[in-house]
Amino acid sequence: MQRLDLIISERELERVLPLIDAAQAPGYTVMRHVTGRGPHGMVSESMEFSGFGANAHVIVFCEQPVLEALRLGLKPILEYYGGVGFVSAAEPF
Amino acid sequence: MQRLDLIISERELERVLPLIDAAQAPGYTVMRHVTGRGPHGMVSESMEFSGFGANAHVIVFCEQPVLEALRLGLKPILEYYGGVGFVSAAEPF
Amino acid sequence: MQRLDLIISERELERVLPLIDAAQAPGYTVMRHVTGRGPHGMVSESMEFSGFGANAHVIVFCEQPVLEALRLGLKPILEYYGGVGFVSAAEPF
Amino acid sequence: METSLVLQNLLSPPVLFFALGVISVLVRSDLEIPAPLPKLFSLYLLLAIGFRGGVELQHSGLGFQVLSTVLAAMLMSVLVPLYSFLVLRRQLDVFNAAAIAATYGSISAVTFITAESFLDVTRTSHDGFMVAALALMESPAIIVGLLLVKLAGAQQRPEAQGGPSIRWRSLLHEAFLNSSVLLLIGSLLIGLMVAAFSPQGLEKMEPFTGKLFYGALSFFLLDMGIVAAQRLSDLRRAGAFLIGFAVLMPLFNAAVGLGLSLLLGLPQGDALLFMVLCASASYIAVPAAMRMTVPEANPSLYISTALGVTFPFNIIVGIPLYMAMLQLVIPAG
Amino acid sequence: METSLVLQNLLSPPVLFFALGVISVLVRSDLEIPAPLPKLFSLYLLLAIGFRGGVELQHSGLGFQVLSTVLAAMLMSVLVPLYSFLVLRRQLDVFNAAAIAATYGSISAVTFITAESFLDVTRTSHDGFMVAALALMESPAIIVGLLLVKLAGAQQRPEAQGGPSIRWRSLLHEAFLNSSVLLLIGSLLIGLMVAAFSPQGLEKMEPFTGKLFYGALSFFLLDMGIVAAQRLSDLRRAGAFLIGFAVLMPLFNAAVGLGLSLLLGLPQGDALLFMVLCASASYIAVPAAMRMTVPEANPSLYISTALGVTFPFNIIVGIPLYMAMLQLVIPAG
Amino acid sequence: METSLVLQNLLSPPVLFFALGVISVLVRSDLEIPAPLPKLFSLYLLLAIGFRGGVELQHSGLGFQVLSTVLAAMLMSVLVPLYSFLVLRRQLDVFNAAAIAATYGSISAVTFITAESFLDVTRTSHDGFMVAALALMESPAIIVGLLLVKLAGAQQRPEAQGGPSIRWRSLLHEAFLNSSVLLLIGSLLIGLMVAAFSPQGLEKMEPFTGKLFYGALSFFLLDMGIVAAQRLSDLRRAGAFLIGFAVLMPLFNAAVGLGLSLLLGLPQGDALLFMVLCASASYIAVPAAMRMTVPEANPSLYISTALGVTFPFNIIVGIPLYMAMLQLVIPAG
Ligand SMILES: Nc1ncnc2c1ncn2[C@@H]1O[C@H](COP(=O)(O)O)[C@@H](O)[C@H]1O
Ligand SMILES: Nc1ncnc2c1ncn2[C@@H]1O[C@H](COP(=O)(O)O)[C@@H](O)[C@H]1O
Ligand SMILES: Nc1ncnc2c1ncn2[C@@H]1O[C@H](COP(=O)(O)O)[C@@H](O)[C@H]1O
Ligand code: NA
Ligand code: NA
Ligand code: NA
Repeated sequence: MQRLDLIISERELERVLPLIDAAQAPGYTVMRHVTGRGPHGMVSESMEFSGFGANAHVIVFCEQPVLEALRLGLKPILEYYGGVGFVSAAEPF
Repeated sequence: MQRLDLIISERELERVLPLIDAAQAPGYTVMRHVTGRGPHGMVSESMEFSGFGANAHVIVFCEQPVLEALRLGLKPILEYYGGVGFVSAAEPF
Repeated sequence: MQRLDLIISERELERVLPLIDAAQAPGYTVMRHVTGRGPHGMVSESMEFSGFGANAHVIVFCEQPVLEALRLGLKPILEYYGGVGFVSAAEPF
Repeated sequence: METSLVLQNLLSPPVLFFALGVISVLVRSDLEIPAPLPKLFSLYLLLAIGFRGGVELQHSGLGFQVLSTVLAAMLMSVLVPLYSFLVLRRQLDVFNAAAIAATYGSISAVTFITAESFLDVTRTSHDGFMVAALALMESPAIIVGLLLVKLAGAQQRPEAQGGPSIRWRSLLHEAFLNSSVLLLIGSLLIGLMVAAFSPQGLEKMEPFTGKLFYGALSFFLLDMGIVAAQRLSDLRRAGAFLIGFAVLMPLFNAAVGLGLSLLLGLPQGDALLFMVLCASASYIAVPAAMRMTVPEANPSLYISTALGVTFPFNIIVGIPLYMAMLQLVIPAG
Repeated sequence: METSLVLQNLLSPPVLFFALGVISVLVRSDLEIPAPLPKLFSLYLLLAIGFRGGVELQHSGLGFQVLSTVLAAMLMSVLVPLYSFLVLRRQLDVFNAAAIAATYGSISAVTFITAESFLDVTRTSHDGFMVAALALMESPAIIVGLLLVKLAGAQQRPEAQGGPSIRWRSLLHEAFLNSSVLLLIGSLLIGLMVAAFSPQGLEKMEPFTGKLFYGALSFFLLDMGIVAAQRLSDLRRAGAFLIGFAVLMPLFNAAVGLGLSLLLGLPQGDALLFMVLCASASYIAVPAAMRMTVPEANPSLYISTALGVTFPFNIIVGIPLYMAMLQLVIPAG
Repeated sequence: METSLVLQNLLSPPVLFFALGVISVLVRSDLEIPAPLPKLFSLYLLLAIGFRGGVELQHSGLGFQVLSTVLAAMLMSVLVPLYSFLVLRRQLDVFNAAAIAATYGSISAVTFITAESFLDVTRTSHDGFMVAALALMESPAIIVGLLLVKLAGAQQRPEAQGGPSIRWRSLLHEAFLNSSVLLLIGSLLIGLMVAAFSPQGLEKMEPFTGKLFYGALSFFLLDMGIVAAQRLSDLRRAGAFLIGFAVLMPLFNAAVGLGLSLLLGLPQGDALLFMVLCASASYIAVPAAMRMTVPEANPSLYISTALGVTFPFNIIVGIPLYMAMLQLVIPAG
């Protein structure tokens, strides 16, 4: 089984979550109000009152085929809007 | 060393944390106000003003024997109330 | 590639983040308002209105050499102020 | 007469902000009131309504009418789940039927508060002890809900099946000491004591619990509109039977409430509040308790009916409708 | 005259709390107003300013001056991005130039509110329809910003390049239904309706939307001070050209606004608000829209100029300066 | 006399809501005020108390009594940690003794505010400059706490031991520029300036900083009750010595404060505030500073004594007790 960690802007959540559903992931978990720094610069909580939003951390535990489907759907979004994804191995508890 | 990620309803936290203590885990970390979708449907932040609560993400870094003890204690709760758990390998920093 | 999970007090964030920058990590993600229990006792959200603060969960995805640099910089802080770090393997998505 | 009541209600700030919240979801705007801000308003409203109710209760005292009204309200919170269960069992399994039944036996504090504001705006007087009735209707409904599961669902739910068995202690705890009951009753007692012994304290609370109240309610209803509208998509899955139930059962309960109000000899304002208590359904304390004690039930069913249908129905149509009914049978105070 | 205006502005609570926020960042204090509390205040301010504007609009009615002023404001929100773009292109690429241009075509609600408070404190009357102008200046600027990218940046941005192509529907949606436009216009319409039909409702909203307003603005400006000061370090990277732009362009826009105010025959108070609308730059709705539709642009450039330079400039220097200019040409109301 | 004071205090909304918070923890209710809502109230209270203090200070001016009282307060914040340290060393190591000592040298703003509200309700006048004393007692206690560690704990704490050495700059920074000191002093100066130069601004702040204050304090104390009660379980580990210290030391400090008040010739209201400043212990600024500069100390010891024992003791018993003592020696103003 695989674990996918996505860190994207909160603004893109409403595009990303339907894609996760479409890839038939068994579920996902979202943490909002996340901040950080990445290749596209700093994201701080202080701009959250604006519509600009902070980051969201999305975790998906899924099998390899779903991961491939996710990659297909999400890559263009990460490339266009920024955001990163990392994969590690995991097992059901 | 092992890393356990639990995602459960905030409402069950007060049952789950004592079990983690009882399994003699060296520690745990809790993130609340987490949302997501799983086999039991959608959990959104918008119901958080109700007593219904959002999800909580609990992370436990521990050795294998503790993990076994955790599995014993937590499985019935996950099965009864819903919630998921995943295990991956980790090392102390 | 490696994944580092740090859990420290929010108060130490302003010391830790510059060290992550200094170790030339490609980025980091911060989740605040995190609670938990560790070797130094319990940290609960209820003291957050004080300057005492809750915990922060910092995630860094980086290559091994950066991890070594991070270890050098962060170990003294974790030892002096408390806080824990764990490493696991990860791949870019 | 009725049209003017409907209009007066429709054009009040709380209802209009509720509509704005609904619209923002329908047009897919990104308007949101992030957690835990809604919790701030819901805690504030419970605290203020409790406090104000306590103050008024201290002024009116604990007479026969107070006691009989409160008892009648508690009776309704036992009866409503029983007959609702019978209706719901025609289409649903024991667990879902019991959970929804409990939901309708209990109350919605925000519906009550909106009705109070409606009375204030139409300058109809009402009594503080109705808040006590509000506070005492949550617990019985929760207990009846679980008794229904215990009795009717015994064979479907072998205790040995693995799940941690529900102990009565934790159920009673959930029924009587959940945060909304505690805050409501606590604030009511505080209001009572402060009104009796600390007139200056009372006066200094007024801007917070009194003046601010209506605006805060309006703001909160903006969020309720968003939340209710987000539930609409669940309704498709719930189906026509449940949607019908969520409109007709409140009407029926309001009618029973009207009958009881006449028996109790309640004045117009109190009778409206009594009807609203009977007609409203809980989307806070009861769902939380049901999720814990009847996890077999599907939360989206009982939350969506209470919050997505019955709540808007009562806020928009119910309150002026009940008032119009009342004006036919009880003369203005 | 001018010195006293500057002092009167500098010594008002909102500006002083803004300064306190800036100072706390400069001395590296750990003062912070954690999310989502700033959102609470920003939602509240939009709701209250919209509601109050609606109430006043109901009293004044929709005459020729209202319509012509609102139209002129919308015209400015189209023109300002166009000439700003020409200036910015001398140093910046198409994407950044278009995003910053759109930012300056739009408005800052908090600057507007601070100007209103300034007028209230100096007892200068002003009209509710200016809030309508405020609400209607965001959308055109967003659309012009993206048109500039489409036209001037066509070759640099092959649609086929991989990114999900921006559809017009989603752009118009973002322009007209983003949360701040929706909340502002929604509250304005609610204020209008309540003022027309529910005088008691209006009265009961007053403590929330009226009395509390000034203090809440002051508290929010404490946070704005913190946020603006945190942006200062970005400015070094932005360079002298952008900093100069962020001070001179508002001055120029205010001058154009002054001219239009004279043409429109606006009284002193409304003219100040009109100038402030022209001079201010958006750091909420437009950045959010630009991030979505022009991700090639660097957000730290358009947010830092609007929030780190133009906003403080307008709050501290601009408002009294524009008022002093006005006093030379328009007699007090 | 004393019974009536105790009752008047016990039956005031802030104390009753504090009790409700404690009860909710004792009965294991799920009532909670989620972060960052308590922060909102604590920021608001500091801002409002500072602002109001500044306004009153502007009216009274900076005379000899102001200066001598503020100096005496600062003296107490140096002396209290010194003699507390001697007492605490009988049972505790240097680090814990120093951290707890610093805690008791500093103040609790909420205790001060509750005492002020008590005076308002009992219609006893008091002066704005006491807020200045409040603001200036935090920093010295923090510095003395660390000096004690440096001097008495030198051998136990070899600088070379690995930890990043504490630099004096960062300590002074923490002592003088921590968020609560900065917000308090900043708001005090703003209140002073606004009162002097902007009477309209002052009037418009009143609903926010004045009217709302008492209710917001009551709401906040509900949370303080929850937090304090959650600390009770830590106390068992702290043991009888520390619990005794947490009750007796405030009594002793209050007595010293009473003596100094007589020397300073303070009127009744100011003397009560002075006693409360001496008797209260910090659970915000000092713990934060101690955690940073004396990480060897166990936070649950110094937070639990200050928050779990001394704070409730002062709020419930202390304030009326000190007032009763005062009434014996200082005639009503
Ligand atoms: N190497 C990394 N480790 C952890 N988080 C990262 C890393 N790179 C980027 N992020 C997170 O991803 C967010 C979006 O990245 P980006 O928009 O590509 O700059 C950043 O704000 C960080 O929160
Ligand atoms: N495959 C998954 N990946 C990530 N999170 C999940 C997954 N499945 C479930 N979850 C999370 O676990 C929560 C509880 O799941 P459940 O109650 O079993 O539906 C969901 O609301 C999700 O937040
Ligand atoms: N074994 C563990 N697993 C998960 N989180 C931990 C663990 N140990 C410590 N933590 C987290 O790290 C924080 C700081 O730990 P400490 O200050 O060392 O007690 C704790 O409050 C926990 O949130
Ligand atoms: Na009911
Ligand atoms: Na503009
Ligand atoms: Na003290």
